[in-house]
Amino acid sequence: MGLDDLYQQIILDHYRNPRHRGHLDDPGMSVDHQNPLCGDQVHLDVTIRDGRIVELAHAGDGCSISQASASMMSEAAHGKSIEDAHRAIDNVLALIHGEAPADEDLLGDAVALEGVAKYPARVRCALLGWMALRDALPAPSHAEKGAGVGQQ
Amino acid sequence: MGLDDLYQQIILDHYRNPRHRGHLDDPGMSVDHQNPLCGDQVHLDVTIRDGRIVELAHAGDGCSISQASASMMSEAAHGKSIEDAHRAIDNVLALIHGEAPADEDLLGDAVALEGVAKYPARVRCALLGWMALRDALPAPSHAEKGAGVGQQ
Amino acid sequence: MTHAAGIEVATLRADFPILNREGGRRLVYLDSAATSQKPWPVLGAMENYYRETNANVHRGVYELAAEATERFEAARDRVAAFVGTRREGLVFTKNATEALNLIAWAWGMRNLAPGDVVVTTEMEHHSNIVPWQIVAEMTGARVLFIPVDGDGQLDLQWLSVTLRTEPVRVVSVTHVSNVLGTINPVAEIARSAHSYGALVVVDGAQSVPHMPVSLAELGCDALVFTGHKMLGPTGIGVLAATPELLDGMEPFLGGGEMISDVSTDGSTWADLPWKFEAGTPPIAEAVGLGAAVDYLTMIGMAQVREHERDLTAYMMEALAEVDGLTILGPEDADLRGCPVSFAIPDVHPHDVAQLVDREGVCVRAGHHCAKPLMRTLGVTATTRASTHVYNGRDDVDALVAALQRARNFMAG
Amino acid sequence: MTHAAGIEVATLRADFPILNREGGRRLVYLDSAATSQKPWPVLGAMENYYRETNANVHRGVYELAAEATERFEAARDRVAAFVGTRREGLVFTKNATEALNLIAWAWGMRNLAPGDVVVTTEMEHHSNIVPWQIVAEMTGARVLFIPVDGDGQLDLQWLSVTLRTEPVRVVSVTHVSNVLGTINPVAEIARSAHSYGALVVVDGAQSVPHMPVSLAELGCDALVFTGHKMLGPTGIGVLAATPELLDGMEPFLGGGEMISDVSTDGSTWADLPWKFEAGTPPIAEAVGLGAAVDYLTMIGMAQVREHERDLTAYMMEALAEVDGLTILGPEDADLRGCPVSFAIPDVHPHDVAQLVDREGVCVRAGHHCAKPLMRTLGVTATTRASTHVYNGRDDVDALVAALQRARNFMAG
Ligand SMILES: Cc1ncc(COP(=O)(O)O)c(C=O)c1O
Ligand SMILES: Cc1ncc(COP(=O)(O)O)c(C=O)c1O
Repeated sequence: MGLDDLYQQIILDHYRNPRHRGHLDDPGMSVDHQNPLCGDQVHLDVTIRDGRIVELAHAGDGCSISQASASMMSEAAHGKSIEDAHRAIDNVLALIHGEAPADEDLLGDAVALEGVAKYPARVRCALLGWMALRDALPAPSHAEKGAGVGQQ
Repeated sequence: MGLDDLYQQIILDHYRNPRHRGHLDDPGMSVDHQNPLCGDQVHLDVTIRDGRIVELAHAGDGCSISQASASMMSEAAHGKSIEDAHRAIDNVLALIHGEAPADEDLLGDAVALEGVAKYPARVRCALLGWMALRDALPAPSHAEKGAGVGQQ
Repeated sequence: MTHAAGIEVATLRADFPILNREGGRRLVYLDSAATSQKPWPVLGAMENYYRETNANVHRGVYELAAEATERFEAARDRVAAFVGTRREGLVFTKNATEALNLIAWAWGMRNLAPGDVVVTTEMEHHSNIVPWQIVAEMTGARVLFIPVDGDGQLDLQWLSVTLRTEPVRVVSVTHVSNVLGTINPVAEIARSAHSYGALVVVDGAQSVPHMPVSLAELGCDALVFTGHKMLGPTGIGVLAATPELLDGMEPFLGGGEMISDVSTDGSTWADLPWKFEAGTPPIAEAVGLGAAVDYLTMIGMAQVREHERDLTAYMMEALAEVDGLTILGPEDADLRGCPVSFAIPDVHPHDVAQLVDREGVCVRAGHHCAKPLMRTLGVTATTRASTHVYNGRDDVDALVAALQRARNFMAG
Repeated sequence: MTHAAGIEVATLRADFPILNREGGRRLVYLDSAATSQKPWPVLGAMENYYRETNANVHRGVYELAAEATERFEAARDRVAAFVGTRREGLVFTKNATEALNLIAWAWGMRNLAPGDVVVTTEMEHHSNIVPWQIVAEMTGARVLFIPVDGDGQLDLQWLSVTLRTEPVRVVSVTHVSNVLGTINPVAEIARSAHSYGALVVVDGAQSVPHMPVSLAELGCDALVFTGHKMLGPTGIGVLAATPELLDGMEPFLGGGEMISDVSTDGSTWADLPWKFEAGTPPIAEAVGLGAAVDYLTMIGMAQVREHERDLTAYMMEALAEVDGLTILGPEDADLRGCPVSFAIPDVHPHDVAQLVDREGVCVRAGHHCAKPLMRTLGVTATTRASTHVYNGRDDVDALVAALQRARNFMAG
């Protein structure tokens, strides 16, 4: 099939059975992201308490890759500290651009996004949910960011 | 040499010894023509009496072809009726575009302009003086023009 | 190669190097509405130009420059004849988009007043919307959109009311929709718009490559199109316009070639069409476009239209076999150009395009630079298949088979 | 092919098909300031693009479209690196002229107020004069010209007085004069203009093809150049600019590719550099320009400059042998680019160009799109010889011999 690395079973599974899909009643933060090239959309609600993502939900419209990726992002981010969430985002970015291996502890099912690297036209689809998350989070503090880099 | 049809002796002669060169003291009509592509200029003074070109003079600045052509035009036009002058202009136009043979009675030395047809970049140079003449003359009357065509 | 009895696809296909690439699968290229492929006579004409007569045009005395100028201007004459006009009315631009901007900026900036109305349509390509929006913003004019109904047709009733009640200065409309395929009644629109004194601009980007089109017969003031969609190269487009319109317009881009005289006090302009061509023109590209026009003329534009109409009818029938698939736009192939947009339930267009690509089938997925239309249709994207002379029924069959498999794959 | 010890002209020349045409005389091409010839790697890259990966860029999901996009954007990166900038600051246009118009229209129409001053120079190409005149006419701004002195140098004293006493908003100046050959001190001009808050635009059409040029080192806000003069194809030019300038500017041409969203209420723009690229870009031409930049980089721009400086010095010496011939512009080859304009008493430039052409020597005669400079110099035309990497001393020798014969022929 040749496309198996893109349409892996785990991606199709997240597409067909999205996790954390829906809206939060009273989210701490909401963001909307769009891919101007294709019109894919993700709406993301996030609630943070004590520096940790305690609840999140995504909705939107788009291709299997963008919607599955948002689902995998939600699963990975749920319960994470802000710093770890930023680390996960950085790892996905590097992974999708073929610049670093996946950190399974951070990404969970999202390690499957590795296959996107070979399909430049789909990179933006795959990143849509993750970029929405980055926008929804407070920036990592400088000290923490430094520490994070040191740890890798 | 290959260029001999362009730089014929008669053309070089008109270039080196231009006829009717100068200005009229009290011209009936003066026109200035320029070739925007190359900057060649012709100034033409014409005096018409009883439907006939009784005096004319040209001045200007340009290449051998434009200046020789203005000289040959002046020689050919001098003494001609307005209608014959228009006929000469039409004949030169056709000649230079390779569409008709030269009428030696009308054109005199200007039959040598035939060689320009092969050098499209020089067509405008060669026509400069003739276009100035056309501008300086009253338009041929309709009846006369019809007759002129009929005569050819 | 005879085409008396219609187009022989196999013979034509042999002329297109990309459709005969060595190794790998056959390319089933169904994205000609985005850009067409190029036959070797077009590639050869450009290559030959660069190898034999390359020089800058219009100002050179030497033979090479005279030859280059002649090839460039001869190409202009052939393209002009192709759309029923003459040299004076044929301006080369870099693409259709620049041609539309030329009118919007050069005419619009000097003729639109606050409150004036520019009418375009909900089915336009962004290239026929955004230039008007930009110029409207600067002049205080307004842009209004002819609505599109459920059958993918323009609401001409809306247009007559608007012409009667609003100060409409321009009506700029696409000849063929790049999404719905609709062929718009532009001659009729031109007649009514002209009776209210409005300027009429037709976007022929999707019509000129596929059917006989004549500026004179359409009766519009300007017709734009683009080389790369008509078997020609990238980097060249055309504004074909009446000499009256062009004569009355100040130039747009200023620079070399378009002047008669330049002094520190001001400048005067060259004759038509050069007044609108600033700087070194796309010379090799014009030569290529001239060759493309020759190639299409050799086939015959009536034959091209006939062939593509038949193929579109065949495609629409074949697509209807795919479970649940719906086609957007007019149902009758007689009323449409080549673009065929469709939707498959529960399979996003991106996934459709990606999945059929693995079988060597190229179709486009997305908003097709027509976001206002997408909003009207209530979708974010469609899948679009579009043909040209090199496509045959085998391409359609390959598409339909691949679509079936894609559908099954995503259904799991 | 090694170039460690300078350029091996014979080796390079073999790369240029037009210089190796079969039959007939050798082509002595000395008109590269008008347009350059193209080496086969450039022609081959474009041909290969059309034969292997032609598709429209940026929006296609299928592999072919992804490949086309990758080749197009990779070309952009290489061209950006070539002039010391990055992708965000590198906008493809159709030629240098469009790039200058882009700044004049998009920046000028929104930033120039009545009475404001645009400074350019008496030695500019029309492409750096007319756009400013057009926009000045519409905005009420004025265009002033830095005078050129008898040595072909800009009067910088005039510039400092003008900057001090007039509301100068833009200084737009050529890097190398296409007539006089003068290399202008643009870094110095940029510094003083910036200290008065003026925008600085550099026309690099005659410098970028011939010497190392870096946007950052010049310190200007924008640098324009054109593909066809730097061994690349026609149909493509470049605006290289600081992201700050581009970020602060509204778009110029509107249409496909340059938008983020379009609705009937208005539109938002794409990221840099795409915000300034409307419609299908010159894709094959960008690929060709990328190959041209690779070719020049392989030789090394310092070597190119070195070679052409030497050749210009040789040419100036050799021309001085022709009876009565006078050379315009700076006497020292260190202070000049490639264009060498000259006059021969009693032989008009048109006749010079025509007569040397019969010996296969191509030089340009005319106003070189610099009529204001012609007025300053008190001539209507000059003859100009200009070189590129493929020229050697044999070309200069052929020119000088042909000039001698032309002179004798006209003297009779
Ligand atoms: C100094 C200068 N600027 C601008 C241009 C215009 O370049 P283009 O005609 O490719 O736009 C030229 C070339 O003709 C030039 O020599
Ligand atoms: C209807 C229509 N108009 C205009 C354009 C713009 O053409 P170009 O991108 O060549 O300027 C297109 C193609 O994309 C089109 O389909």
